[in-house]
Amino acid sequence: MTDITITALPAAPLHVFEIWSNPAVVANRFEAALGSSLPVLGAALQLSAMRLIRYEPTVWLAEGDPAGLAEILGADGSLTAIGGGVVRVRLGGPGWRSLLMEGGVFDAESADFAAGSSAATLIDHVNVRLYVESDDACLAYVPLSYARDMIHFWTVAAKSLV
Amino acid sequence: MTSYSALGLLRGVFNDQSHWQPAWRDPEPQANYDVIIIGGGGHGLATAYYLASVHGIRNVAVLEKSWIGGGNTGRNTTLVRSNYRQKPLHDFFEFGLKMWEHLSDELNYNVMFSPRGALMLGHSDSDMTRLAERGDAMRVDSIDAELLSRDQVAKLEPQLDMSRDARFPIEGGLIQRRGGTARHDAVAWGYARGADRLGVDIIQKCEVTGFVRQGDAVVGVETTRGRIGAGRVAICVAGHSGHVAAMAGLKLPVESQTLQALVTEGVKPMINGVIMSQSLHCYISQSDKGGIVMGGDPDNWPSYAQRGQPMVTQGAIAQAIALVPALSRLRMLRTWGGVTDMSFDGSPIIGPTPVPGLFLNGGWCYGGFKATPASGWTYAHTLATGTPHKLNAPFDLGRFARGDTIDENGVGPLPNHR
Amino acid sequence: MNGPRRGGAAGAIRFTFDGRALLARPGDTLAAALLANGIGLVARSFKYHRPRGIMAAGVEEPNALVTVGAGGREEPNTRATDLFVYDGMVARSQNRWPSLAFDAGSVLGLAAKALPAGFYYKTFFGSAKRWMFYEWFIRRAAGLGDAPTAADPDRFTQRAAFCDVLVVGAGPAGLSAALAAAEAGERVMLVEQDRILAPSLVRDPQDLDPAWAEATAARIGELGGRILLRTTAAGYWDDNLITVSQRLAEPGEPPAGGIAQRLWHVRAGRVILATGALERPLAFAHNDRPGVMLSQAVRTYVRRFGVVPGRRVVIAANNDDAYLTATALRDAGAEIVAVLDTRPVPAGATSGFPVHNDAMPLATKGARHHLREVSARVGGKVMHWRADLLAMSGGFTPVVHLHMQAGGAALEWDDASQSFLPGGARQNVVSVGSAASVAPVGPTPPPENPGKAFIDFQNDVSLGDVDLAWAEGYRSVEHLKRYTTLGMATDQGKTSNMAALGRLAEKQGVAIPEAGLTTFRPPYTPVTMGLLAGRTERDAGAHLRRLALFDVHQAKTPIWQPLGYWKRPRAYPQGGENLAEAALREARSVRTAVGMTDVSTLAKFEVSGPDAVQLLELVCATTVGKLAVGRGRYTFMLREDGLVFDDGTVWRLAENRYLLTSSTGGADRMAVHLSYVRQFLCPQLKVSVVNVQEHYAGIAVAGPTAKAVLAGLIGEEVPRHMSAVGASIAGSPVMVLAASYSGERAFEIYAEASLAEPVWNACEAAVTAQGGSLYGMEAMEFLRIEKGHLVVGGEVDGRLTPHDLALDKMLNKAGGYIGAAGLARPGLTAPGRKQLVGLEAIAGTIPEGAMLVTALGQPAGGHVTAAARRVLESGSIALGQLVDGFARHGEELVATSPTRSQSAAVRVVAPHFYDTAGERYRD
Amino acid sequence: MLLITCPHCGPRAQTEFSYERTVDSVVQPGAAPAEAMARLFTRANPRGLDDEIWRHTFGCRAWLVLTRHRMTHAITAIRAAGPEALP
Repeated sequence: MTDITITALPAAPLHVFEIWSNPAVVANRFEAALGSSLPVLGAALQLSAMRLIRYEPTVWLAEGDPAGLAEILGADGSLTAIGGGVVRVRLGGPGWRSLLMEGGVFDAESADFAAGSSAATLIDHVNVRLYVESDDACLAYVPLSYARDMIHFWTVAAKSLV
Repeated sequence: MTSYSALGLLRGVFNDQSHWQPAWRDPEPQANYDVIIIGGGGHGLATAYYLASVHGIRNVAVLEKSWIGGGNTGRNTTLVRSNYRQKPLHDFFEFGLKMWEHLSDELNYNVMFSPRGALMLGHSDSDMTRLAERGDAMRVDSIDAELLSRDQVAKLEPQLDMSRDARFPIEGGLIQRRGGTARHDAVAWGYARGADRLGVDIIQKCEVTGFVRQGDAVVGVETTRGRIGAGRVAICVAGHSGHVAAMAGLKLPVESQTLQALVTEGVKPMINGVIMSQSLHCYISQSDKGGIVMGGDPDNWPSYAQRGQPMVTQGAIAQAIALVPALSRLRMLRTWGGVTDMSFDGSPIIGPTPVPGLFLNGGWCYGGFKATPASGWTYAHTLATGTPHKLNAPFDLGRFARGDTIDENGVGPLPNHR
Repeated sequence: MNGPRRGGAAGAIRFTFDGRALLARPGDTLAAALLANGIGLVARSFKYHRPRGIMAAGVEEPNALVTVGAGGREEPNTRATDLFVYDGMVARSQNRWPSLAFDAGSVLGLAAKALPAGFYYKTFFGSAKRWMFYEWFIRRAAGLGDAPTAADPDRFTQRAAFCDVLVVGAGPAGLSAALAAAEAGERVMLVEQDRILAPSLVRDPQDLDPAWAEATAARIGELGGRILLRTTAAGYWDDNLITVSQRLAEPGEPPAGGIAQRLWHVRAGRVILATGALERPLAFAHNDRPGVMLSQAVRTYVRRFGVVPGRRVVIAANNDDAYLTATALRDAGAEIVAVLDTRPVPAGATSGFPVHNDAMPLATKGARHHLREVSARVGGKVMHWRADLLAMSGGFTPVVHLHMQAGGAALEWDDASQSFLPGGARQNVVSVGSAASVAPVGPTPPPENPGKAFIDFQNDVSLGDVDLAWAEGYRSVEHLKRYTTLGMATDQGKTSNMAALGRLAEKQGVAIPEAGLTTFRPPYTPVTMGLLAGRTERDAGAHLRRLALFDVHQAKTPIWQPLGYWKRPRAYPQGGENLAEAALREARSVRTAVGMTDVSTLAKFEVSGPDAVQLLELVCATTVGKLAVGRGRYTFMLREDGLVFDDGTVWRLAENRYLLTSSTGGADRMAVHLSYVRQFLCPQLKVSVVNVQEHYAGIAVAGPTAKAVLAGLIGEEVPRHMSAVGASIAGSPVMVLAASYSGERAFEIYAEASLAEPVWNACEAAVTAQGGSLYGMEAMEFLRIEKGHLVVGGEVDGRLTPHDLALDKMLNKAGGYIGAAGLARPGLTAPGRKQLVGLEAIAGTIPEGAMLVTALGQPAGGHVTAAARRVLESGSIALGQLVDGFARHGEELVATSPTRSQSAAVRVVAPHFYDTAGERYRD
Repeated sequence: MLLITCPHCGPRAQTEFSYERTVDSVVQPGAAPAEAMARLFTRANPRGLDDEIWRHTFGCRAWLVLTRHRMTHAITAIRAAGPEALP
């Protein structure tokens, strides 16, 4: 029985920014400022003080210090804080893929869902965003109001994984 | 046509029950009828029956594309009640409920209408106030409705989870004691037999493929069994309303969506009446054969396929078990789907269409079965006289553009927002 | 049945059947163990309560249903053939009173001639009340087992799985297909409903060495394939999604890990159906007597379980397979007294058994509920044999259920085997093995006494009933099924549909394929309801949504109030107060000093960008563009049909950044609406709409001294009414919006939810210092009703226009907002519409939800949407909807609630009772 | 339960998506009342192919237009709606 540790991480700055005009030009500005291009949908970019994760066509999640993002966006997009409404839960241990199949509909066991990948899906009726840290850990961004119930759900499910 | 009775059954002991006649003939379509009813479900057959029995119009044909009672009549969860909040609706359904109470004798066919009570549960003070408001609206129009306390509900349905720490604790309920269930197939067969005895032609395996026009007016239909002329043509095909109306160039305020239902293996009596809820969307009753019949949310996407997706029924079962925990160890025996004609205010449409000679009865969403007698009676009146009866006058096709919608749930035109 | 039927050790597994202590061997099904212990009578049929034994060895068993387990784990209607005995198992027979051997219900069998199919449609007339009298008895005779009454102690889980190939059935065909796919590198999942691999090889070891099955399964496992035993592919849905139910414990057995079953939602690239075939019974008089069994089932009991169900055996069949059963029985010491082969000579000639050709059973006789004699028509004459076992085989039916459930699938008629074979399919599915083709059969002569020849054993439907249905006009296959209830029992026609179809085709004068088929519906075999609910918690599939400050409130043990999936504090009773007392105290403290409440659940959206106003003036029906930075205003939203569906406030936080709030109840609907307008209708706009409902916790501070409280908290300039400032409290940045719902001077403080607790504590300290207190939703209702503020779901019920709610003066004159077109409809401005009014009680207390009538006995002209008492003075007031209400101020009506036997005389007034001029907002 | 190939996320289970309305029901802001009400209150509702507006609600939250057959449920075309997006 693979052992899984489920831990809620302390709150951290979380913002979303959206590009609504001149996407290509803004992308170049980001590449110039960050040293590499904005992550495509289903991927992420790890920087020193921040991580950018892509879940939506025109919106990126920025985890960590968002300094400089607003300037790069300029008048082509905007930055909004959302961290208060999200609890980050780390699913630690190689069994996290099997755990995410419980009450789920997304293929977390697929080889395509490798380290650095991101995906949003439905688990036990709750909209959860996932980010694969490594083969031994996956982060789940859970809405605050559902966090306690989801942690309970995963804790119970972890006891009888298959 | 031998009449049905216990004596008839006794006589059958001695002749191997060989004296019974066919319940309805299987006639070839004639060239012309006074009225053609498209759709051999409960509503279509009831309309034919009342045209013949109330209005003496017997030169009528009911055209059914496959077998009578095979559409929503054979797929619903058989609930009968009139506990609606909006006056035009509860007046209409109450008129129908009074007909249910004598339908078996009227048709000489036991439709097994069983007023075991239709109970709506409340799970909070605001639920109880909302139920009281519904009950008061009914009582002011002299329709029976009673508020029940927690203890009364627990006594009425001992299998309910009355625990205080339930996810949706039961605070009480509103019961319509005259509501209940009926045997759906028997309603179609009873009306078919009744109409056939009065000379109505019930023609199965006959699908309408187009309308015959004279100028603007509809004067007949093209079918898979040839052209048939008619003075008036009455669409009565529920889920297929949009499809059939399109043949006459009509676009309707209706979208066909899937509604699933299921039945468990039969067990001894455990649920007495009909259980519904103000907050949860499941509805539960136990058939006379012992199977628990239930349904819940619709599938909320357009389909004519009479099949849905499994997660929706699983959601309804989760709600049902939260109310009646003893359901957990029963087994689902069969699940199926129907095509619900979701109208854009949740109320039916019974009346003339802009096309002369063409009438429409549809838009029943998921509440058509209980309306069968009232729908047939008022549609027959409309077809016989050319103008709606006061009971179905509010449910005219023009109400949407005019702004006189009758919206029981108050959520507006999009059916899946309901 | 006389004497045990199995030699050797009795087995070590203890179980009871109807209280009798018995023993079973490991791997026994209950059916095998009962037969081994010489028990033939195991059940009573549904309608006539006829005595029934074990007929089959698998899931198609129609008769041997038992209730197994105890307490909340009790499972009624469990097939004894699909239940593996475990130590301490408690099994009971069903549907009989007082006992299995002496069942009062069997009197119905005696009256069978008067109770043909559909008899209940022809009698029980009179009033609905009289039908309910008869129905009381019918419901008690009907139904089979009893549902448990105790709560289910176990849990069920659900899980997804993805594979390239799903193989259903681990018989020889299934195992080979799974192996081939695994070796080709495909992700394979193989499911088998039995407890062992390849049960057919155990029955017929001559086909292939059973050890091959174990080796093949091991190899598949090595290649990463997943094999699940005791697992049924129950439902086939769109795009190759198959619902698979896995038993982790037998029915009624306490599960090791607390999980009784697991439901898999399997998405398969392609599906291989190796589901085998089911054997058909033969139809002859009294073919339902215990001791009459299916031929392959008998062979299974002999070869797999070592049970010899009979000592003197008659075999009756129309195919060669039955001779294998004769051989197995003879090898096990039974005597084959006759083989009745419906086929002419030379069928069976070289078998070495006493074969009678052109032979068909006529009837059976029995003693003490068990087979004693078989009679048959052989050629022209009738012959009789004493026998205690009749093994019958009417041919085989490929299991095409899942193939047909897949939708858009075809069946092809195979004349040789007189069966339907799976044809083309719309989905990526193929059938292999005996699910795809079965052995040819000879003729199956019709019974000479159809009235007593059963085809649906559980629902007691005979071929005579099929003839009656035909005579009465129920001639489509669906009418036949529903009129006779054929195929509607727990086995869903697995052993009866083909016999009925054959008879119907004969009546219609067509070949069987033209007679039509009924619809194949999920599940293949019945699935436990708790499993489908995924019952981990008793939560009805609806998680509780908790406030950011849930624990802070919980510590004060408030009365909680549900709204949607949220729970919010309704009141904070002190010292034995009831709800009303607490709420009045709380409301009075807001009116006289200051109060504080949690408003976190309000829907909140941050709308930013140069086109923010353009978007907001589409969604909101009021102007937004005129707002200066730092200013806010009330607004409301229309559906496209012009009716009001929500309301809230809009604040300009910065040059191009606005905060839009709307109702808690409508939050999810508003999120979809905003996204639809921004993303779908106006993709070109330069604007972001971000849902920040849960990002901010909201604290409202309201009351005459609220301004002083705020000044103490944020130090600098306190915002005037409908203004907003940024500030900080307890070291956390906050937004302070001066908005009032209660009618008092009030402020809504929004802090990031994760930093909210210290902010709440600071506010609470400041409020109590001013002699104020917390207040909940109930007090808020008193305050807002007195002020005349609307509630979505109350006054705003989705049926009224802005004019009906007296909001039309705030409509954006420029138009262009969503709903403007809908408002143009004539009916929305016609007389006779319901309009918002206030109501003052002249006498009595106004019941919320009551109907407004001019006098008792008159129709309702409207209703009370919200009722409460005045806060500081006495008196009962309410808001309501009344036909042409604006023109009827001063009129006296009755607010009547017949369901609560309450009523009050009321006067129609303006819907504002407190500070109508709005002075209390101004400093 | 359909497998819907989201243009952004690839094949995903139908429960992640929600159906909103049909393309023929869309009322453009500023449309004349008569035309707006005709689109809002009447549907083709064919027993065959129709263009439907869905949303990948629990996935990438994007709006999609599907051409789907109402008897077979087969999706014959799917395209992303909404603002211009980077890959």
